[in-house]
Amino acid sequence: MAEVETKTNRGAKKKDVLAQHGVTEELALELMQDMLLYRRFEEKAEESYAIGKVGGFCHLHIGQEAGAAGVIKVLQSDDYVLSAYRSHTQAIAKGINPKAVMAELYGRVGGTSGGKGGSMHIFGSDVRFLGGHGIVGGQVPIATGVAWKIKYSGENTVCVCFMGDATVNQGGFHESLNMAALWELPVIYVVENNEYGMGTAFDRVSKTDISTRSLPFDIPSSSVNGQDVLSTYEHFRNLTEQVRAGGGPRLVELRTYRFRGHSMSDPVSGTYRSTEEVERHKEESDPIAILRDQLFAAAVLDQDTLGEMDARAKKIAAGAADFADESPVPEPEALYENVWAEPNSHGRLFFDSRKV
Amino acid sequence: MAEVETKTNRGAKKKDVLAQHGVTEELALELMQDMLLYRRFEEKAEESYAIGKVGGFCHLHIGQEAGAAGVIKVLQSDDYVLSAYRSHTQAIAKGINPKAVMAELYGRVGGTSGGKGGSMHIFGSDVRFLGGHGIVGGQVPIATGVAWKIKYSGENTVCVCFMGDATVNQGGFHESLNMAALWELPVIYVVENNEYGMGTAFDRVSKTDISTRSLPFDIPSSSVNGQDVLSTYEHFRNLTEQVRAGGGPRLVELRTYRFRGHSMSDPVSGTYRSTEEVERHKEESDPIAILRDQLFAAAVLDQDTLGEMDARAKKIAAGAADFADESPVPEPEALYENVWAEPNSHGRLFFDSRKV
Amino acid sequence: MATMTYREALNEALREEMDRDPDVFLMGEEVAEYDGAYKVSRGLLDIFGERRVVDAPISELGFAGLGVGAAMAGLRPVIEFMTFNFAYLALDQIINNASKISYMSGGQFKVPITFRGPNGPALQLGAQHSQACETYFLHAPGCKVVTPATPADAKGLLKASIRDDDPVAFMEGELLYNFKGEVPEDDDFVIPLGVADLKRKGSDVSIITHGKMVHVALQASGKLEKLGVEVEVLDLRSVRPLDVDAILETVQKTNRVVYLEDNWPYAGTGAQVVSIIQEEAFDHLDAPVLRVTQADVPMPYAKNLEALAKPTVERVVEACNKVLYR
Amino acid sequence: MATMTYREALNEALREEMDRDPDVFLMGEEVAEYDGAYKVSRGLLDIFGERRVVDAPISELGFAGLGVGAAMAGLRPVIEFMTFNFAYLALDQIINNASKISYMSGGQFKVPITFRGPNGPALQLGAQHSQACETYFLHAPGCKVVTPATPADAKGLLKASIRDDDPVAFMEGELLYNFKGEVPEDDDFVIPLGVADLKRKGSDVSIITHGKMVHVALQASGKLEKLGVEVEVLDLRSVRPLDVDAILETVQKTNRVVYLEDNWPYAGTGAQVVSIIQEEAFDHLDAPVLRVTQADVPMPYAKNLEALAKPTVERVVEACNKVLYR
Ligand SMILES: Cc1ncc(C[n+]2csc(CCOP(=O)(O)OP(=O)(O)O)c2C)c(N)n1
Ligand SMILES: Cc1ncc(C[n+]2csc(CCOP(=O)(O)OP(=O)(O)O)c2C)c(N)n1
Ligand SMILES: [Mg+2]
Ligand SMILES: [Mg+2]
Repeated sequence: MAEVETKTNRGAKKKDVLAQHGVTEELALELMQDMLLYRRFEEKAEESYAIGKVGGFCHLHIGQEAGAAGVIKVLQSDDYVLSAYRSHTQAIAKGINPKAVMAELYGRVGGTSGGKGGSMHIFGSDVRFLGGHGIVGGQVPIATGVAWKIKYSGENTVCVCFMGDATVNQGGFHESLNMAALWELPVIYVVENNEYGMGTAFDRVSKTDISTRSLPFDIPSSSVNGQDVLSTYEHFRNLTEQVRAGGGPRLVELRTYRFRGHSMSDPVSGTYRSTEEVERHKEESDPIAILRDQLFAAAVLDQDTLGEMDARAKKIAAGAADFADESPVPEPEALYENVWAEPNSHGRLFFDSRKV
Repeated sequence: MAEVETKTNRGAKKKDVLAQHGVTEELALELMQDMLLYRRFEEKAEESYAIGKVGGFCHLHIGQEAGAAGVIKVLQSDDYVLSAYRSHTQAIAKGINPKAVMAELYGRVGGTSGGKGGSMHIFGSDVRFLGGHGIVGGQVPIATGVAWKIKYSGENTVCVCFMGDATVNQGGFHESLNMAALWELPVIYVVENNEYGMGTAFDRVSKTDISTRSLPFDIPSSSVNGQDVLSTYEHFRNLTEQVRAGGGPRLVELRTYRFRGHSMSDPVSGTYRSTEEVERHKEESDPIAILRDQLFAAAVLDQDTLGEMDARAKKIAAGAADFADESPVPEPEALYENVWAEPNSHGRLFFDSRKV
Repeated sequence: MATMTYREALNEALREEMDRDPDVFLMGEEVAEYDGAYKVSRGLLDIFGERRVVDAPISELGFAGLGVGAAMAGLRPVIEFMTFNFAYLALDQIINNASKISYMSGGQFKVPITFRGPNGPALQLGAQHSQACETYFLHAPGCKVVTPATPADAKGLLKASIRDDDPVAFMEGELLYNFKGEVPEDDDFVIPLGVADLKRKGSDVSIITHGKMVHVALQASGKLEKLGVEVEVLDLRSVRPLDVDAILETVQKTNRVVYLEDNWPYAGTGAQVVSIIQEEAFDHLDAPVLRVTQADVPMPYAKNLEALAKPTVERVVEACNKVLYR
Repeated sequence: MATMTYREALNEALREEMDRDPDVFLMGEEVAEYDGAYKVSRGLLDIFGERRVVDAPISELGFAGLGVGAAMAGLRPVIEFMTFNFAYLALDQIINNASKISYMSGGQFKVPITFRGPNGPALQLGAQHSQACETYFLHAPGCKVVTPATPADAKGLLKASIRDDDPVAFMEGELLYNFKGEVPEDDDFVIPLGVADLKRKGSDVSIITHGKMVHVALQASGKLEKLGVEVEVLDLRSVRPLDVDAILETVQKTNRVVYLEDNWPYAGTGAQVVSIIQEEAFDHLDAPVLRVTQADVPMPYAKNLEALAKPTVERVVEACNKVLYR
C-alpha cells in the first residue's frame, strides 16, 4: 500500500462482513483510523531514521498493523500488554501518545522514558504497557508474572504478551507456558508469525507449527489471519472473554508478514527473501488494503473519507515528529537518575569515581 | 527387597517371559547380576556415607536399577551416555569400574576424577560416560551436542541422556528437543520418572504427562515400565536400533520409583510421601524382585544361584569400598591441576596470589 | 533480645514482612510443602496458604522472570533460589530485566523484588554446588547485594531488602543456617542496607569482609590477639550499597588491610574494595592491601582439597602478619 | 602484510582454521545464510556447506550447551553469540559446564570451544544491547577471555583461541568491524594468548587497557603528546590469561597508571589489575591508579547521555593529568 488512494477494490464479497465479525461500523472505522496512524507513524519513524534523528536499532511494524489494532482494541484500559522491540504501534494502541513514542525514538525528554529507553524500550505505566523488551523472549516470563499478579490480586484483567515467531524456541517461553498452565493464569501469548526471525525462515528453526508449542501444557492454541483486522478482533474478543472469565492461558498464532527489513539496517528483500515474495504480500495481504476493501464493499467507507482519515493519520505522525524534534535532549543529570529507586541514604551505589 | 532370599514367588505367569521380550537366559542372568551389583553398591555407598567416608550430596539409585541395567545393556561400547547427579549405577553400567566410582565418592585418588568430582560428577572418558551433572537439566544440551558430534562425524553411535521427571520443566530441555528434532540427531532423552523432584510430586509442577513434552517437536515419545528390566531392555533395543538407523531423536518416559530419600539428607518418607506409599512400591515394584520372580517362574534361576549372585554383588561392592578406603587422598598439587588444559605458557591464569 | 538461629531469624523476617504487607509472597523450589530445602520457610505455608507460599517448577529463568513481572505490576516477590548456584540460569532476567527496567522505563516502573537463597562454598558439594555468586549480581548497576553474617543481621537486612524498592540479591551463608545469635525482639527491627558493622575493634590491622567469612575473620582475630595484634573486623553486610566511609575510616585507623572473601579472586568484591582504598586512601596505606579468597579453581570435592581451596583462619593470620611486616 | 578490516581478519581466521581442521564448525544465529548479523562469517557457508556453518534457533542456552557437548566429544565448535548481550541466557552452560568440566572430570575431558561475537557498548542500542561482558566470563576460573583491538590481533588471537584446548570467550568490538589495519599474510599467523602488546611507548604515564578502548587510549596519547606528556599504551589483548609481567614492567617504568575499559567499574577487569599492581608494585606507584570506565549506569539510549556514559578521550586525558598531578 504505497498510497491508499491508488488501490482498486479487489472484489471483496458484497455481504456484510461487519456483522459477520460482530463489529460495528464505528468500530470498523476506528480500526481503520488506527491502522492508518500506525502505518504513517512508522513511515515517519523510518524517515526520521534516514535523516539521523532516530538512532540505534529501529524495528518497524509496517505490514503487521492489524495485530496491534485488532488485538489491543479488544482490551480494557486496565488490561496489561507487553511486547518485544517491535512495539511502537502496540504502545500507541494501548494508549500511549504517539508524540511520546516518537520523542522516545528521538531520545528526547518528551519521550516515554525521557529518552533513556529508545525504540526497543517503550513503557507506559499509566496505560499498563509494560515494555518494549530487547532480549528475544525476555518479556514472556515477565508477562507470566503480570498474570500472576492479576490472579493474586483478584483483578478482573488479562495480560497480553506479544512475541515473534522465532521467540518460541527460547526456553523461557516453555517454562512460562508450563507455569501459566499450572496456575491457570490469565495471559494470552500472542505469536506474531511474520515468517522470519531476522533472516531465518521459521521452518528453518522448527520442524513444526507454532500452534504445537502449547501441546505439552494443555493450553488451547489457535491461529488467526493477522492481516485481517476484523478476524483478529473477533478472535481476540472471544478469547479475551474466556481468559477473563478464568479460562486460563491461551496461545495464539497471528499469521502476518513484515513489509520492511528486520530493522532499519536490514534490506527489505534480497538476502533471505525475494523481492517478488515481499511484493506479493504487499499486494495481497496488506491489512489496511484488506480492511479498506471490506469497508468499501460494505459501503461503510468511500475513497474520500479514507483520504480524510489518512490525512488525519499523517498529521498525527507529522505532529509526533515535530513534537519529538522540539523536545529537548535530556539534561546530563538524567544519566544517573532511575538506576536506583532512591538516592542512597547509606553507602555508595555508584562506583565510577564521579560521585553523585 | 531387604534381602533377596526372603521373598516368595508372587506368582509370575509361567510362560516364557524371556522369549516374549527377546532376551536370552544368559542375558537375563546378566541383568540380574548387574542389578544386584547396583543395589549392593548403593547400599555400600549409603553405609559409607553414614560413617562419614562419603560427604556432600549423595543421591542413590536404589529402586531404579532397571533403568541403568535395561537401558545401557542395549548400547554398544562406543555409544555415549550422560546423566544427572543420580548416576553411580549408570556409570557402572556403562563400564566404569565400581572401585573407581566408589573411590570418587570417597574423594580419593583412585576415583574417576581423582576425587575432584564427587558423587554428582562421575565421568569415564574411555567408556564414553560423559557425566555426572549437578545442575538440573544441564546435561541435556550437552547430550544434544554429543549427538551433533555423532552425526557430524558420521559415527554409527547413539547418545543416551538420562534425566529426572522434574527436569522437563527446564527451558534448556525444550531448546534441546527442538534442535534435536530439527537436525535429526541420534539422541534418546530418557526421563526417569520416579514421581518426585525432591519433595515435589510431578503433578504439582506439570498439568500433563511427561510424554507430551515432545509433541511440539514431532519427536516420537513412549513410556515404559522402568521397574521391569525385561520390558525396558526390549523397549530400548528397538528404539536404539531406530535411532542408530537414522530415525532421529526419541523421548522415553521410564516409569520408576525411588526407594530412598532424594539424597542422603532427605528422609525416605514422611514429609511429601507416606511410609505406606514407599512400602507399597518396595513390595510391588522392586525391579530385582520382579526379575527374580520372572526368572524363577521361567525356571532360569533358583534361590541358591540367586544367593550366589547376590554374594558376588556384595563382594564387589565391599571390594569397591575397600579399594576406596585404601586409595590415598589427593596430593595438594591436585588442587591446581585440570583447571586449565595446559600450564600457561604466557600470562597469568591463577589470581589467588598463590602463584603456581 | 532472643537467641535464635540464622535460619529462624530469616524465617521470622519472612513471616513478619508477609504479615505486614499482603503484597509480599514467596516463590521457589520446595519452599511450601517441603518447608524449603534448607527449611528457611518452615511453617509459612500453614500460615499464609498456597496463594502466598508457592512451590515452583524447576524453571529458574521462568520463575525469576515471573517475579520481575509481578514486581512491575505492584507486588513484592521474594524469589528463593534453592541455592544461588542455580541462579546462573536466571541471570538474563536478573541483569537485563530486573536491574535495568527502572532505568529503561525512565523510572516508570520499579522492580521491588528480593532474590534470596544460600550462597557460597559449602561442604563437599563439588564445583557446581559450591560457589560464591556476588560478582555476577553486583557488577551491573541496578541490583543490590546483601550478605548477612549473623542472625540479627539476617533478620534486619532481609526485612530491609523486602521493603526496598530495588531488586536485591540476598545471599545467605549456606553454612550459617544453624548459627545462633541474639536478635532484637522488635517487630520493626530493620537494618538499613549500606551500613557496615564493626564486628570487632582493633588498631593494628583491619580485616574487611562480608558474609560467612566474618566468622573466619573473628577467629583469626582471636588468634592474633594472643600474638599481641589488635585486629579490627569490618563486616560490610551489604556489598552494594557499599559503606565506603566505614572502609576508609578503618583504613585510616589501622593503615593495614586484609580483604577476606570466599569468592574467586579475579574481579571479586575485594578487587573493587582494594581499588577504592588505593584511590581514596592511598597515603594512609602502610602496606599493600592483601586479599584472601577462595583458591582460583572450581571447588574440588575431596575433603582435603576443599579445605585447601577455602580461605582459612591460618591464611588470614598469615596475611595479617604480612601486611604488618611481621 | 595485507590491509583489511577487523571483520575480514576474523573471517580469514575462521576460514583458515576451518580449512586446517575438519573438526572446527561454526554455529550461531544467522551465521550461515545471512552471513552473520555483522557479516563476520560472510561466504563461509558457500565454502564449507551447511554441515559446518549452521544457523541455530534463538536458543542461546541450548546451542551453547550443544557446543559444550560437541567439544567434549572431540570437535572444536565456534559458537557465535549474535552479541554477547545475549550470552547471559547461556551463562549456566558457560560457567557451570564449559569452565568446570575439565576440573570435575579430573582432566578426562577437555572443552575446546570458542564463544565469540561482538561485545561492549555500541551506538544508541540502549541498556540491553550495549554492555561489556568480560567480568561474567573471567570471574570464574576455567574460561579464557580474549579482546582484540586491531585486525591483526583479531586474526592471530582468533586462530589461537580456536586451537586452544580451553573454553575461550572471544569478544569482538562491536564498533571495530570496519576498522582497517595491516595483517601478516602468513597462513599460520597465530598470536599466543596471554601476551600483552605495547601499542605505544612512553615514559610518563601508562594507560593499560583492552579491546576497543585501545583506540581511545591512543587518541588520548596523541593529545597528551601535544601537551608534552609521553604516554605508554599497554594493550592486554587477553584479560585471562593476563600478562602480569607486562603490566608490572610498564608500572615500573612510568610509575603512574590509568586503567581504561568500557566495562562497568564494580568488579571490572580494572579492579583486578589495580589490585595486582598495588600488591605487586606498591612501591613503584607515584600516584593511585585511576580507572576510567563506562558510567555506572545501564546504557542510556539518548545520544548525549550515551556519550556521557562512555569513556572518552577527554576523560582519559583528565585521568592521566590527575595521576601526573598536573
Ligand atoms: C536472546 C536474543 N537473541 C538474539 C537476539 C537478536 N535478535 C533480535 S530480533 C531477532 C529475531 C527475532 O525474530 P522474531 O521473534 O520472529 O520477531 P520479529 O523480529 O520477526 O518480530 C534476533 C535474533 C536478541 N535480541 N535476543
Ligand atoms: C537448576 C537446578 N535447580 C535446582 C537444583 C536442586 N535440585 C537438585 S535435584 C532436584 C530435583 C530433581 O528432580 P528430578 O529431575 O525428578 O530427578 P530425581 O532427583 O528425581 O532423580 C533439585 C530441585 C539443581 N541441582 N539444579
Ligand atoms: Mg518473526
Ligand atoms: Mg524425579
